[in-house]
Amino acid sequence: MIAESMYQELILEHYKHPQGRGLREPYDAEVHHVNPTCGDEITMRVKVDDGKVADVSYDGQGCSISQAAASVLHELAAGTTVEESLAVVDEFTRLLQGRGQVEPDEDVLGDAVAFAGVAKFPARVKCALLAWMAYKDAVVRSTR
Amino acid sequence: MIAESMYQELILEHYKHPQGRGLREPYDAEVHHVNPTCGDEITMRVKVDDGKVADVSYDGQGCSISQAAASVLHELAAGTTVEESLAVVDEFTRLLQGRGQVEPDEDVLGDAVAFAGVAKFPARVKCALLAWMAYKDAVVRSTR
Amino acid sequence: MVQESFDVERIRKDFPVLSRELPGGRPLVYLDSGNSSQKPVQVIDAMRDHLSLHYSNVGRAHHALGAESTEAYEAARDKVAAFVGAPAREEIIFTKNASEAINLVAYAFGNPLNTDPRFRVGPGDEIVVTEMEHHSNIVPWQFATQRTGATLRWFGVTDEGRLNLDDLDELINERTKIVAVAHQSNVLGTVNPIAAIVARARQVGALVLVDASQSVPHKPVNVAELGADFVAFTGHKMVGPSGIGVLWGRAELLDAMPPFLGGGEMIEAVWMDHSTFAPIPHKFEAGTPPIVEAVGLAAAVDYLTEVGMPAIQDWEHHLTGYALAALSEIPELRLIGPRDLDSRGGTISFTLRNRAGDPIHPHDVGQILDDVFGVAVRVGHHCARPLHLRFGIPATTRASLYLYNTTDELDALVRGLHHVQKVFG
Amino acid sequence: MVQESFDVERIRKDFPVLSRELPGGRPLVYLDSGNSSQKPVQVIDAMRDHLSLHYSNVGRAHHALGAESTEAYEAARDKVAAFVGAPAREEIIFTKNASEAINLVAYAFGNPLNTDPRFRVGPGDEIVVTEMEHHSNIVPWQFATQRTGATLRWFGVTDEGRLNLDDLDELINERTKIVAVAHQSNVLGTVNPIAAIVARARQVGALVLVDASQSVPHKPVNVAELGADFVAFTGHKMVGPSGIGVLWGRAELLDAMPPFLGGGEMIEAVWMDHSTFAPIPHKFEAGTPPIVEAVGLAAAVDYLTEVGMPAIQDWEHHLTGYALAALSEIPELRLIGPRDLDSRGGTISFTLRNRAGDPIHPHDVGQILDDVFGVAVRVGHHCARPLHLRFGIPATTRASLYLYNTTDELDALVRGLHHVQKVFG
Ligand SMILES: Cc1ncc(COP(=O)(O)O)c(C=O)c1O
Ligand SMILES: Cc1ncc(COP(=O)(O)O)c(C=O)c1O
Repeated sequence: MIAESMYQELILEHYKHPQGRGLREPYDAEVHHVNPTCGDEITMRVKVDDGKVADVSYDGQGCSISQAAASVLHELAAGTTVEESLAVVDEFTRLLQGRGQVEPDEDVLGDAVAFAGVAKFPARVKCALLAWMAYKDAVVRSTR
Repeated sequence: MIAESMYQELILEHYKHPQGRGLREPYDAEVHHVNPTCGDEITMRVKVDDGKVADVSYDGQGCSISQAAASVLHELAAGTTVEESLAVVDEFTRLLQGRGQVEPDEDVLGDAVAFAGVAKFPARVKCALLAWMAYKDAVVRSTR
Repeated sequence: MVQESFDVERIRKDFPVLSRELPGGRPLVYLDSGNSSQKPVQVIDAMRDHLSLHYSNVGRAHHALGAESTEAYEAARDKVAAFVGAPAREEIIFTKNASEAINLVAYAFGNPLNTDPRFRVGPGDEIVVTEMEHHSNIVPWQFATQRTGATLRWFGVTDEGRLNLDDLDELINERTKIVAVAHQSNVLGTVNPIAAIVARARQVGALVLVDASQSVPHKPVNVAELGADFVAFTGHKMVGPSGIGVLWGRAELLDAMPPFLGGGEMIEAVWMDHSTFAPIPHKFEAGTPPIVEAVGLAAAVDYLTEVGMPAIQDWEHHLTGYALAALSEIPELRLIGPRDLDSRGGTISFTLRNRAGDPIHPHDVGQILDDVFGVAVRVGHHCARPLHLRFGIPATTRASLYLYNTTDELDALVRGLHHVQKVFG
Repeated sequence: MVQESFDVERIRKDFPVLSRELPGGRPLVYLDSGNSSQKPVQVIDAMRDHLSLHYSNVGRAHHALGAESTEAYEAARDKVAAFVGAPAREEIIFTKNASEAINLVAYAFGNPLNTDPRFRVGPGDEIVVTEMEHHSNIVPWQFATQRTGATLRWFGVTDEGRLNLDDLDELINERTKIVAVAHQSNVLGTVNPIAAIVARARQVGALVLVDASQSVPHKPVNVAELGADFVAFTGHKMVGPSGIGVLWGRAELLDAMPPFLGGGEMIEAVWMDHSTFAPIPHKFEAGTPPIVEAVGLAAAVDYLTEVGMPAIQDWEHHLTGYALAALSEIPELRLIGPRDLDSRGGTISFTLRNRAGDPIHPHDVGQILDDVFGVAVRVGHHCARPLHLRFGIPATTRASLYLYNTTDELDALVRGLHHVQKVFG
């Protein structure tokens, strides 16, 4: 059943042991995003140095999908270039908005591929995207 | 096929040879009714003497159903009492508005029973009722 | 006891989806009927039969198929009228759903085309709703007040999930134009005291609209006895198809109201510069109506009548009692809504924590129930966000029952919740 | 010639009703598709299958059935978007019929909730329609002008049944807010020159709504190429079910418009005293949408695409030419609409006299055709009363063709008309 499930082990793992959680200094930009339909919230900070993502720190509340998505984002983005990380965000967005019809590019997505099952549940797509949209927003502000 | 048909011989007969058609004097009340959805029109005059319908005269234009209905009405109403004729009008209305589900009282309706098939076609019900409603209206005015 | 003679297994056979296996070999445990109900084969076949052999447009057609289709469509009106005890068949208006039915009434208020004082609204006038309404019975009234400058007011909800009627006489007053209230809450299960509200509204000359979307499917509802002016409900929650809703209204009021949607079939005569309108119900049914949906709804009404609405109510009462007892054994479960069975239907909403006392998000509850057990519940705010704000929670998990549910399914729900607590332990 | 490769007999087998015998052993000759079309088994089965095994509410549900139903519903949007060449899927709004689609746009004008200048309307402003519109594209605009004090103006129709564009530059002017015009007349068959109207509207900054109810079912229509701002059409005329219509609109305009119906699913967040709204398309889809109807419409679009819209157009062109030629042999028949095949579809309206020259009422024509020959035509004003007034006639008889019709059926029509002349001779 777990194969059919939206809850890949990896998602639960990230939910229970979130990576990089907590708001840290220094940061270039901080944003606060809310999903009004379900009350999920996230505060996200980004520190960019020389085109590289020096830190992604966050705090928030919500379902396991939204929390795990933030943790996976931290893992994938921190340490890469801004450009690389935005490519991952784009591919993640494409996957999630594809209503289960999009073949994900595993090379680009890495662990984030585990969210493929979420794409079939429109009501959950926003949960998965919350942190990622906040990140994109924060990056844009920090490089402005 | 004619058995299935709305066009009982009798209806066609009345349409081709309308009884009592033409506006006559004297009269107590004259009314003009229009069916705006299909343009059928009728002018109807009623003469009442001592509770008896002395004359029903009419002129108009429209489909065979509306014309035949006026002719049948003339036959049934002229010469009876106002009360009797209104009972026939009521029964005719009940039949026509019954959407084909009403068992007509042949004793009351006489020839007007031929219109039973019309009741299944809501768009035609108004055609059949036009003259009869005009008659009712005229009688009410003439006895006022 | 009535429920012992209720042959739920026979009923389940009528609903094809209930025999379905979900991917991964999960059985389906459908506890989301408050969202939308499943359909019996009687409804599905009636629609298929109509589409296959009797379909054509209605009213305007003068041919054999037109007569058959019109007869079926208007017979559906008769059946619905009889089902809810409408004094006259013309008082049944077919809409696309309950939301349209409520909007139809709301748009009459402050409509520049309106000529009746009861629908004349402006600053100083008030419209009253409640904090437990579905968005479909809030937003149309927000629009109406925004259009007209009137004030929106509302009844609060007690901690137990009942309407707080303490302010009844103040909230419904001489300035009140209409009170719009749910017959049964789609979150709490609470059945509201319509009679008390109607009585007060009558004193001050306010109209009353009852949103019966969650009551008509589940128990005998008689609009005449209810005493309101308008009653709205929806086909898809009462084993009927999507695409059709119902507005019942007093003929005299419907006659007095301005038309809403303009178009074919709602007119008497049209000139380029003005029009006159058909009598009710057609005045409010612009364009081609939901024909095959009405046929499906008629079959649904026949089905429910055949099983018997009192029997359905009893069975759901039985199930609800069973569910409330079973759920009360989970100490980390907090019921949102009345614990007792009085004036309460089979809609059961709750929040859940794990054994350690950390909240588990309803999204996660619902998804694990579905993923692992095939238990379909609804999670979120159930289109009643203000009610959730009132209880200080963003979302709940909701199990909503119907005639085809069983105590075994409720056991599955409870097992599932224990598992959820383990996964997120 | 394309029509020779068009296998109409194979197509007819897909439509169960076409093999039906009417009471009295009459075959069915269905020439009323302009009113509503028949449905192929592919559409009927898709709906039955969905209702039997995959149904639940959409969007809000987080379980397996919810996912399946949502996927099917949103896939229908994709299919309809592709079918009419919509630049973005969000631009497809599902309504209950074409009438609601047009009302949705009309209610944006002069709406107190509106903030966009393009929808701000008052005295001195003008709304333009045409004399050949269906009531559904007249009455909503009458309401809009009555609500706002704006002026309704209209294009006339020539004796031949074409739009009179002589006044184009005067009728569409700086005061014009919107022009609402049929792509193809449901009485005359005339196809209107949308490009010329759009070009003029662009010059003065007016919006354009095209009522494509009678074109989308019958030929390839690409909304981007059409160049209008809004396009409305309806499922039941394009081999789909009743209960669903479509509004296409430019995303930028739909975004700018105020919401119309309020309720579940069209909101972003709701508080008791105000709400925020979902992005399009959901902003305009309040309440439970026509779910199984969208599934049926998707199957209809697949069906039409499979047969091929260009092939359907060619076949109807062929049939129309045949019918016009055959009917012209009846000297007492007066065609209302273009005699030539240029810019004309398969909708053929006429009046008839007997050999003695006395008019035969269309009601009688239609009824005898049906009673004796099983030929289903529509009679009356076809929801276009002003057009009939323009021609000085209360009603016409209308034969409207579709992909499943044959020249044999047109022969039956002509035979029937001869018989009508005899009966009322
Ligand atoms: C040209 C035209 N516009 C609008 C409509 C209205 O469509 P509906 O009845 O689906 O609302 C029709 C058909 O009835 C039509 O032919
Ligand atoms: C109480 C209540 N009112 C209104 C509605 C709206 O019904 P519909 O979605 O059919 O418009 C619902 C269900 O969604 C409901 O539960």
